[in-house]
Amino acid sequence: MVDMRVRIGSIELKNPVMPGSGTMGEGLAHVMDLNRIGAIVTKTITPDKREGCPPPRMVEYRDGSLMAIGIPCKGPDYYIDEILPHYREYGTPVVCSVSAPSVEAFGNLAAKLSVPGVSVIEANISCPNLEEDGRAFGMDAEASARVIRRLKEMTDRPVWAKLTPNITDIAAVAQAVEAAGADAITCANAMLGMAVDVESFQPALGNITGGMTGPCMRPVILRMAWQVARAVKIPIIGSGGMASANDALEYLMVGCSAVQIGTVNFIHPTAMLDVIEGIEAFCRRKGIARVSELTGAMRSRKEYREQQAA
Amino acid sequence: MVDMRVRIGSIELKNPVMPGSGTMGEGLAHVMDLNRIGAIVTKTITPDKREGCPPPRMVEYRDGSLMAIGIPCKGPDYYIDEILPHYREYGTPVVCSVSAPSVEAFGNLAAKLSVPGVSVIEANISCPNLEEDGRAFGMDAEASARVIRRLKEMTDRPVWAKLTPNITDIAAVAQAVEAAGADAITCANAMLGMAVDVESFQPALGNITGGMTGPCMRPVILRMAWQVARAVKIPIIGSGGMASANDALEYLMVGCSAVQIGTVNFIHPTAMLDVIEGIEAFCRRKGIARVSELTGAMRSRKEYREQQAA
Amino acid sequence: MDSRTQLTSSPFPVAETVCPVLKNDWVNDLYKHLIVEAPHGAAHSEPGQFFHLLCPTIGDKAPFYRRPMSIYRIDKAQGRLEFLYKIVGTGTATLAQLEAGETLNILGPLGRRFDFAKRARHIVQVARGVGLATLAPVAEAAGKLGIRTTAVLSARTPRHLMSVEYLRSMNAEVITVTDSEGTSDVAAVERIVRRLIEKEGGDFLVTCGSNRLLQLVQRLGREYGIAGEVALEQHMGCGNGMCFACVREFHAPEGGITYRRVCWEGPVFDIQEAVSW
Amino acid sequence: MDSRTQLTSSPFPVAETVCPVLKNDWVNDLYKHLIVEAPHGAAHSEPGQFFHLLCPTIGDKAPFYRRPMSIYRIDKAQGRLEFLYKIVGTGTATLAQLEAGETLNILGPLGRRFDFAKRARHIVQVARGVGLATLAPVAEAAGKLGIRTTAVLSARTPRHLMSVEYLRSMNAEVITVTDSEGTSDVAAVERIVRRLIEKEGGDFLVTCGSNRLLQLVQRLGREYGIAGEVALEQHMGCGNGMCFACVREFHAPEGGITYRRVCWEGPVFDIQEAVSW
Ligand SMILES: Cc1cc2nc3c(=O)[nH]c(=O)nc-3n(C[C@H](O)[C@H](O)[C@H](O)COP(=O)(O)OP(=O)(O)OC[C@H]3O[C@@H](n4cnc5c(N)ncnc54)[C@H](O)[C@@H]3O)c2cc1C
Ligand SMILES: Cc1cc2nc3c(=O)[nH]c(=O)nc-3n(C[C@H](O)[C@H](O)[C@H](O)COP(=O)(O)OP(=O)(O)OC[C@H]3O[C@@H](n4cnc5c(N)ncnc54)[C@H](O)[C@@H]3O)c2cc1C
Ligand SMILES: Cc1cc2nc3c(=O)[nH]c(=O)nc-3n(C[C@H](O)[C@H](O)[C@H](O)COP(=O)(O)O)c2cc1C
Ligand SMILES: Cc1cc2nc3c(=O)[nH]c(=O)nc-3n(C[C@H](O)[C@H](O)[C@H](O)COP(=O)(O)O)c2cc1C
Ligand code: FES
Ligand code: FES
Repeated sequence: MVDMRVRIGSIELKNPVMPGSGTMGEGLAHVMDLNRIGAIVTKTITPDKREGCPPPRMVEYRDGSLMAIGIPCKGPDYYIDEILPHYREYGTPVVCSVSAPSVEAFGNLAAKLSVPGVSVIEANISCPNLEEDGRAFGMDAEASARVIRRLKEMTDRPVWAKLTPNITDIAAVAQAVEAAGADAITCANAMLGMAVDVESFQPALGNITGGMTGPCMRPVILRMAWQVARAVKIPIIGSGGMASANDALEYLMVGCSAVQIGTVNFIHPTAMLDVIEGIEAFCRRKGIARVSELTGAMRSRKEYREQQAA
Repeated sequence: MVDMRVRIGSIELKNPVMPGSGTMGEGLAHVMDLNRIGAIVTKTITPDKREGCPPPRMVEYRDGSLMAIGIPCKGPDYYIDEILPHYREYGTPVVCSVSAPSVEAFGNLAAKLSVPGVSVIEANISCPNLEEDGRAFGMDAEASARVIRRLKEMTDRPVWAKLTPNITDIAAVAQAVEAAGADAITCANAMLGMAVDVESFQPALGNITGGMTGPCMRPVILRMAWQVARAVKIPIIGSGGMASANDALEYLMVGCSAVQIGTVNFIHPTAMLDVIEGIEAFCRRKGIARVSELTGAMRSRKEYREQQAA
Repeated sequence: MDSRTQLTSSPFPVAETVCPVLKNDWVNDLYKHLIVEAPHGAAHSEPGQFFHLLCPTIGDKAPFYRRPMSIYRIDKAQGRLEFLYKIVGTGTATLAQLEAGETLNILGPLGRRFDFAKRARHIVQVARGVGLATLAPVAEAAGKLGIRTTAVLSARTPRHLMSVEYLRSMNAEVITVTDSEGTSDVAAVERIVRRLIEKEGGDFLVTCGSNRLLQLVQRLGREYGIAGEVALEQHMGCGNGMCFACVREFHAPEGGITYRRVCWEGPVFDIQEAVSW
Repeated sequence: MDSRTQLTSSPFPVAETVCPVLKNDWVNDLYKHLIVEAPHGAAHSEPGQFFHLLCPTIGDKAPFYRRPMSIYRIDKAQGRLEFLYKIVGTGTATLAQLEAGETLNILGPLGRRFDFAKRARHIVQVARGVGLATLAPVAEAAGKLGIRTTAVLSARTPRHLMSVEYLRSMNAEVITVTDSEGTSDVAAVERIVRRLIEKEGGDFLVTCGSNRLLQLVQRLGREYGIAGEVALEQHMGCGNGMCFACVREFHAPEGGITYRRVCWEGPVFDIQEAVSW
């Protein structure tokens, strides 16, 4: 038996696999048992009501997709009254993702959403569609830290900071949010991309730019997770391009304690279960007793050679 | 007849299609006629001799690859004596890519390489393998500008600044190099990524991190080209993930004057010819007389609708 | 993937199952008729719902997401599902290459069904193109509830009319109109639908597949005060309400325009709330 | 891609051509034998060179880059190329699915050929595994120059020995050793090669496919002062000298270690410069 539990600060998850915010919904409960995943992460909530981006909202590629959804949202009250009840019945912690246009509003929203049934607040400081050209809090270490500090003042729930990958030095932002009190870091949100419909000379997306996600982004986001892992001591939740257990193992080995599966849920809604089973099978095969031992288990090539020779 | 010529500052190219630095070599001349492409761009030259990164040097994905080559280089003399002669015989301008560890060395190298047969100096301020964690000049607008200013002092050749995409605000770097006198901007180099061989718990690349290139990166780099195009007035050469004429048209329409084809040359060495022919065919079909009219031809969706309705 | 290729059933209403292909033949120069063995799907499906099909990757043709297809026929007795699809692009092109004996990974049933059971005595269907597939199961289900169906089927040419025999075998009346015979213009269809409402007791309108016909049916619905539903299409990611890629504009009941997900709030919508395009 | 699928020839020595597959059959449980119609390739190829094959994408198996394969046989008369390949992963798995009548996109010929013409009177080949494919055309080419060839072929079992008949038909002498018969250990092969050098005038050593055999041949080459070549492998991007992905370590003539491209400076290298692994 492999011990699949992982600890993210003060909370314990039954296994390290959860969905990325905005990539699950009630529909998932029609396909699988939400008791089996490590956490339920809900779509980002904003203080105001929003319709989201104008269609077309997606472009498909060979190994990923560009989505410009925005954050359609019916506000925090609707979340508490209509969305949360769907998930409260499961024995799985709910991570509530929040986003707001100001530090103040971030804090108020988190306070409002710290209701029974919400175990963690994930701060989406990285959503690329909200600000002009995709600029967001997460693109500035100091602004990111301010959001996290405010959230820590306004809620007693653990706060996860979800970083943007559209940045030069992700390790610097990671250190800033760690210093501001973040309990964990989610690395990372979608990379900003765009597409042109050349036949019509128009942007292919209603919003012009969108978030590029899916397997093809894994190498880039994995590198960022590794950079973050070397820069901070708090737990890291990897998020980017995972489609299989192998992909998730890469994230764990570079230093993540848990992983979020996103785009692939859209294609194989039970993909998270395959990832959980695959990680467990890997541990069994390698004689690893606790999945948490995989965190940061990557060795340098040289070390490895020496060890093999020994 | 479509006029395929494009002007990049003071030089004119017979068509807008050229290889990315490091993605062509003498081998290409065994497969196709180098007179047919817009420019010959040679692999980055450094002042010193280098062997490059330890193998393994590549990981393959479904729609792109991660390469950690480094810059194997036999120095500028070898370039002038052994490499350049292969290309001088063609009626195609040679763009010589250079990189160096200091502003001073950048300038000296460019001066040394401003020999007959070299038409343009491309400053690779973006190569992700040279510095720790892939940090490079190109990650800092001021450092980038210093390199370009020095190059402009040291050579009378047009200077193209090849930017790194591993950055928060690529438009800011573009503006800095424009102000420093760059004649054009190449947007952009490879995104930094990594991979883990989970079976052996080792990094899959000898260098740990490498450059992610190929079709899957196109949406992200295209977005950057669009951001750069809105920020500067000098010509832009797009570089990232193009495999077909359609892909190149996307770059032209967001504001590029020319394009560089990279990774796909490795799979289809005559891909550039297909791209040239495809662009020409598109222009013919749309009744466009000069390929240069495509630069920045993207209209906003709204504009387009209004125009259709009219 | 290995575990996935063995999926055959699930305790959940919506399931990803790998189904043997029984038939995948041309019905005319544009459409193919696909039959898969899908006991789980057949047991749970209702008219108007759809499946999200994982079209295979072959060479350059690599459909990343699934492709939505209405259920053309639900054969609960034999545990089969049928689809009628037009080859238009990447995914349908690779779908068309599947041969009997191979398998197809399907996800469903998904979406909201047509809701006529308590509201209709005589359903008038107005369908064109792909709409012929989407509306077909309505007649069978209506028949079982003693609800009469008249289907007005529109197509380019008589050859492109589909499901006429099937609908008749379900005791639906079928009226066909085609462009090539000059019988399919909106005015002609309007005359037919008015007659069905005024003379034949038509009291519920369903439509799919044509914007012009949607506008017609909306207008007649308003004029006669008759309820109705329309099945709409939009490009989809998940097909399961999770990604919000598939939204379209709708008239909000409280006024103004709102976005709704075709896969989740639809694909069947109140006919007056739909915004024609 | 359309233009590409019509490629058949080129005025350039190296070309991307789309070739009809004539045969792609199993030779044992591990290897397949592929024959393609490739007049351009056959006309330009030399022993030791390789082609870079665009293995098809099928479902989850999507080889991004081409796969290098030595030319097993160059049939200039009929304009054909033959390959002998082991199924080991993604690309070779999809290659194995090709059927006669389908086409394969190949790029080549690439790389440096074996260089024995002016240096050898009796070539001693020592090959194992994939090396059997790589060394096979040496015998035919040597024969045409009146150079004698003896091939020492090593394999797991007699069933895994390949090209024995072909080599004999080219007048090469063939000595086979196998693990299952207990005849293939390094000491045994050493005795054979020493005898060929000492008694039969062996004066040029070529090897491919085994690190242990490379070390042996390097040692004997040094001891007897005999020249030789080895064909090496490395993962490749372009196969054409452009990407520098395929480097391996070599002893630089001026001392120390240097990287060289297997596709460009090789795949055939001086036996003493190769670094065994
Ligand atoms: C609920 C629903 C039911 C449908 N039922 C049927 C049916 O029974 N028979 C039938 O022939 N077609 C039906 N369609 C349309 C069918 O889904 C598209 O024809 C198909 O997705 C085209 O895929 P492609 O890869 O061949 O085309 P491409 O143009 O290559 O696809 C590119 C992208 O556009 C999307 N797309 C293109 N056209 C449509 C469309 N009309 N609707 C939605 N997405 C589209 C694709 O899914 C894909 O994401 C239905 C659509 C929906 C939404
Ligand atoms: C010059 C040359 C000639 C060769 N000739 C033959 C031959 O005649 N017959 C034969 O059976 N094999 C030969 N090989 C080996 C053959 O190229 C590999 O077996 C093949 O690339 C494996 O591809 P895959 O997708 O099936 O394996 P995977 O393991 O799925 O491939 C993953 C990656 O590793 C590379 N790779 C894996 N093994 C090798 C290898 N041994 N050499 C180079 N790259 C590898 C692949 O090309 C691909 O890039 C040759 C290799 C080289 C370099
Ligand atoms: C359609 C879609 C909607 C998303 N919505 C959100 C969101 O509301 N909040 C958020 O923090 N991340 C959002 N994301 C990002 C994902 O949670 C995840 O971080 C990202 O998709 C990378 O993982 P993947 O490659 O596995 O998809 C969204 C992603 C997609 C594809
Ligand atoms: C193997 C390899 C080597 C490269 N070497 C260089 C280099 O030496 N200098 C440079 O400026 N860019 C180099 N690049 C980047 C390419 O020129 C190009 O900008 C990048 O690959 C993006 O384009 P693509 O997606 O079409 O490959 C290299 C890329 C690859 C794949
Ligand atoms: S397709 Fe994902 S919400 Fe409708
Ligand atoms: S494979 Fe590209 S240089 Fe050898």
